[in-house]
Amino acid sequence: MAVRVQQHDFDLGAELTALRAGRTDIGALVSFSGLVRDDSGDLEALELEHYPGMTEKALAEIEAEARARWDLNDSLIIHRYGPLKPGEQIMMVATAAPHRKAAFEAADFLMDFLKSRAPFWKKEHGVAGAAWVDAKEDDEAALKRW
Amino acid sequence: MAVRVQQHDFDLGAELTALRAGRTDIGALVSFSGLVRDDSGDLEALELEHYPGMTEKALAEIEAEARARWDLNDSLIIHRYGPLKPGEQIMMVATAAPHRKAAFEAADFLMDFLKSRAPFWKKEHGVAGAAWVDAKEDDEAALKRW
Amino acid sequence: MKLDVVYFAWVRERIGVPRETVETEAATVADLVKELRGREERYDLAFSDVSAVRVALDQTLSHFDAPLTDVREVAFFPPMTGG
Amino acid sequence: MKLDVVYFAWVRERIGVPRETVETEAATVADLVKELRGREERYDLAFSDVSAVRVALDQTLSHFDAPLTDVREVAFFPPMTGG
Repeated sequence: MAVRVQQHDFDLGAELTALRAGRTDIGALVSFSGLVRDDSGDLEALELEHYPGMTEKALAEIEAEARARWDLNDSLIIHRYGPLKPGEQIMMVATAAPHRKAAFEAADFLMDFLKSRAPFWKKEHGVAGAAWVDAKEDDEAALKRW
Repeated sequence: MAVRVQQHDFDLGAELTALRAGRTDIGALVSFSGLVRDDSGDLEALELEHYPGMTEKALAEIEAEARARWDLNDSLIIHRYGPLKPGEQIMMVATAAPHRKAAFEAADFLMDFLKSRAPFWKKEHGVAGAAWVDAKEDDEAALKRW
Repeated sequence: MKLDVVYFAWVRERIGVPRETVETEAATVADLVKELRGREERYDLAFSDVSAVRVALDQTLSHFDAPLTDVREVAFFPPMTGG
Repeated sequence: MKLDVVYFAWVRERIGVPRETVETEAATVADLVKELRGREERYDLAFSDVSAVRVALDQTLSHFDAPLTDVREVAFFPPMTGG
């Protein structure tokens, strides 16, 4: 169970290997990673601003809630901030559980709450200027699933 | 889009890195990996038998179905056979999509169908003898979700 | 006609071979199963509860009522437990 | 009382500073917002549509009716867009 907020990149494979290292009680390991997407080719950078202090607190609360709701062996949330290039990793969550359903649901839950409850804001810097990314109504609605 | 059926282990991190390498059109990357679980400490090996020929065909069909249903950038299924030790990786699926929901749902779908439609059978070899793993009724019921 | 018949998991173990060629005039999978059960006790045992056995024809999942016309390979196995 | 007030994303850009100390007797968040809007146009602009602004009190999400009793840090920002 860990939360990391950092500017530098992370090694998804190494993190997933570390989660299961030396254990035989995990049956299912799910990971989600979010990447900087640029369909149009117009994006120069995605800037991530966050609220130091509250970010770590909010992520730890979301993770604790997932751990309370599902039978998990372990979990991990890493979220980056600062300017990111197209194709770069923005964040990851991973959930390890004895059973598949718990691992999938908990990862999905972490993502839903992280999107709308962790204090990050994205700004797109493109060839035509910069603009803050709007929150999606869907994202807020998604919380009602849980 | 690829399916691999193999006896040797795979490098989850390297596979996930390869899926997104050089691309900027992926927003979400989901992976599931199944591990040999041994809570009791009684398991010596999990033996996976499969139906060569039909396995590859069934997995390719399941993957094609996922690609038809969701907007995916790419996907990958790797499933091992042969004797595996507790803690070892049994299989993985990965889905890359522009959006989170598609990546999550497609990975969940792949797992549901793979469990009940890909010709693999598990036999547990323990200190007290060997036994074939029974299919779960839940697994068959899970297909009705889709 | 000549059919390749293959068995997996405990079906294979009960029958004792992974694969054999069967000379049969069975019209359907069910007919073939009936014919095999009449041959030897090991087949009778393996197919004693067909609700626990699945069948594939030429590597595609099928069912016991399916005709064997033009089929080359029949596979019998328990419900799958991959993943 | 003295409050640390912090701003993020476009709220920060409109107000022009990331953080400031505010001397106020406001009882609630809404009172504080009203007071700030009366001070200068940049605040009035930033808070012109409060439905687009979220508030956290001492790093916990809150709401505009919440009292400021014992609060040390108030944060204003748009809906979050992490992940």
